[in-house]
Amino acid sequence: MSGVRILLFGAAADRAGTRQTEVALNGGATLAELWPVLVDLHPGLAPMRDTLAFAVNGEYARMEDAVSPGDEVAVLPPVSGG
Amino acid sequence: MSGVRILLFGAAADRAGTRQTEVALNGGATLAELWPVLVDLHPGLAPMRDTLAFAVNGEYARMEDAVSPGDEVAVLPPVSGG
Amino acid sequence: MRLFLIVEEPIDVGAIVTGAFRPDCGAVATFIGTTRVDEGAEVEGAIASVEYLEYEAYRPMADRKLEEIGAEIRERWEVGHVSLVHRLGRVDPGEPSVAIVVASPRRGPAFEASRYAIERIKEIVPIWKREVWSDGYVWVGSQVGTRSVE
Amino acid sequence: MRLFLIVEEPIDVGAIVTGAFRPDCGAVATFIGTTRVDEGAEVEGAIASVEYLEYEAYRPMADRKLEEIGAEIRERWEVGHVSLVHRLGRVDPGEPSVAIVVASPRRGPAFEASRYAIERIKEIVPIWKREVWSDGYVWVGSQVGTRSVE
Repeated sequence: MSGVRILLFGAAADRAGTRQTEVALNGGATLAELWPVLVDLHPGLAPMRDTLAFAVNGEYARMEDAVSPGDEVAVLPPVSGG
Repeated sequence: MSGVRILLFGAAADRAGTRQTEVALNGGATLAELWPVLVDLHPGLAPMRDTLAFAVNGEYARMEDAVSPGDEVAVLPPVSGG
Repeated sequence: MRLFLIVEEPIDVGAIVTGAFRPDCGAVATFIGTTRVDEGAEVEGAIASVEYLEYEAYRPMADRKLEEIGAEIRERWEVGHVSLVHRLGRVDPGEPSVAIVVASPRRGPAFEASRYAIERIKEIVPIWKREVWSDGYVWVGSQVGTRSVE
Repeated sequence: MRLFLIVEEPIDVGAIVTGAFRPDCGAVATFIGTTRVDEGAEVEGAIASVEYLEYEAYRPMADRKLEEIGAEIRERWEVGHVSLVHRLGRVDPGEPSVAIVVASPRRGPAFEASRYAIERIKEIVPIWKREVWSDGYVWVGSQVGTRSVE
């Protein structure tokens, strides 16, 4: 399995037009490297960049953190629970 | 009716040995003037003086406030609701 | 449902809290005071501890003071609902003696008003509690009672 | 009863609050967030208003974050009980979307911890709400949606 599963929530799902997608990765990459690949697939996400947070395998991650094939990446707009 | 009805609560009722008593008044008096009359009747109250508050007819009153025959005076130890 | 209330029976906390929900308010803050029992201390070879609290009030002054606190809150904060309920008589460990519920459009005022309410109740409402121990009782705040060790 | 919980059905507020009563705690502070609907504004001759809120979550991360907040509270304050419950799906006006209940020996920590809990939930728990209006919806915090007037 060489893909990374991408989950999208809230406004990010709306902008992408999907709640789940997959990005192919050859070996490892950082979240920063993953982002342009994701935007190529779903250009509607581009303007949201500065507002988004990311999680890798269910925990908040920074842009320099590594993503490997088989990981689950979540695209998180500003949370608004409560 | 020339008496003032005195209600006692909490520790003050314990110290006085009663929850209700009556003090005779000839005309008006202040709470400050009423107090020694009450202590004569119920000497156990004397040591509580500095901790007590008073109400006349259901509202907090100061020692210089007037009490008239027919009034209801309440002797209130430090409140401890909640 | 009356909003400012002194009761002799157990407080129905669920009903008081859900009674505060309103479409024009987004925040409901509540405070509930319950009888707390600390671990007993050993005195002269025996463990003494509080068995329950017993409350009494000067009524109807106490009822009016609860209403006054409600009015003070409505003057100071934007609130849609305020309810203050105090129980009298015996209140066993873990049972509520007082319930405060405030609904406001926003959470800041709801928190502030509920805190204010309990401080004011402890300050101005003519209600007294005594701790009833296995060996006697003590009036809280007056340290007057029947326990020999006090 | 589980203490940190994400639910799809209405929150049983009474059960959550009374479930916090303990003989070693004298103070129970709660915060309940409910759907608030402001008066509709007139836009192009029609009155538009929020009809309900709709919540979604990234699970199980959201469940874990609720538990983390509970652990943070137990580190910072002396508490006997903490419960955090968040609802998902459609939440109508006046209905609770989140319930926070903290019991502590004393009231100061109970108030502080309940306030902390709602601020942290709004900060770190991956839950999102959209306002559903008569003419579309808007994601709160992202201002992205389907309403033509936004």
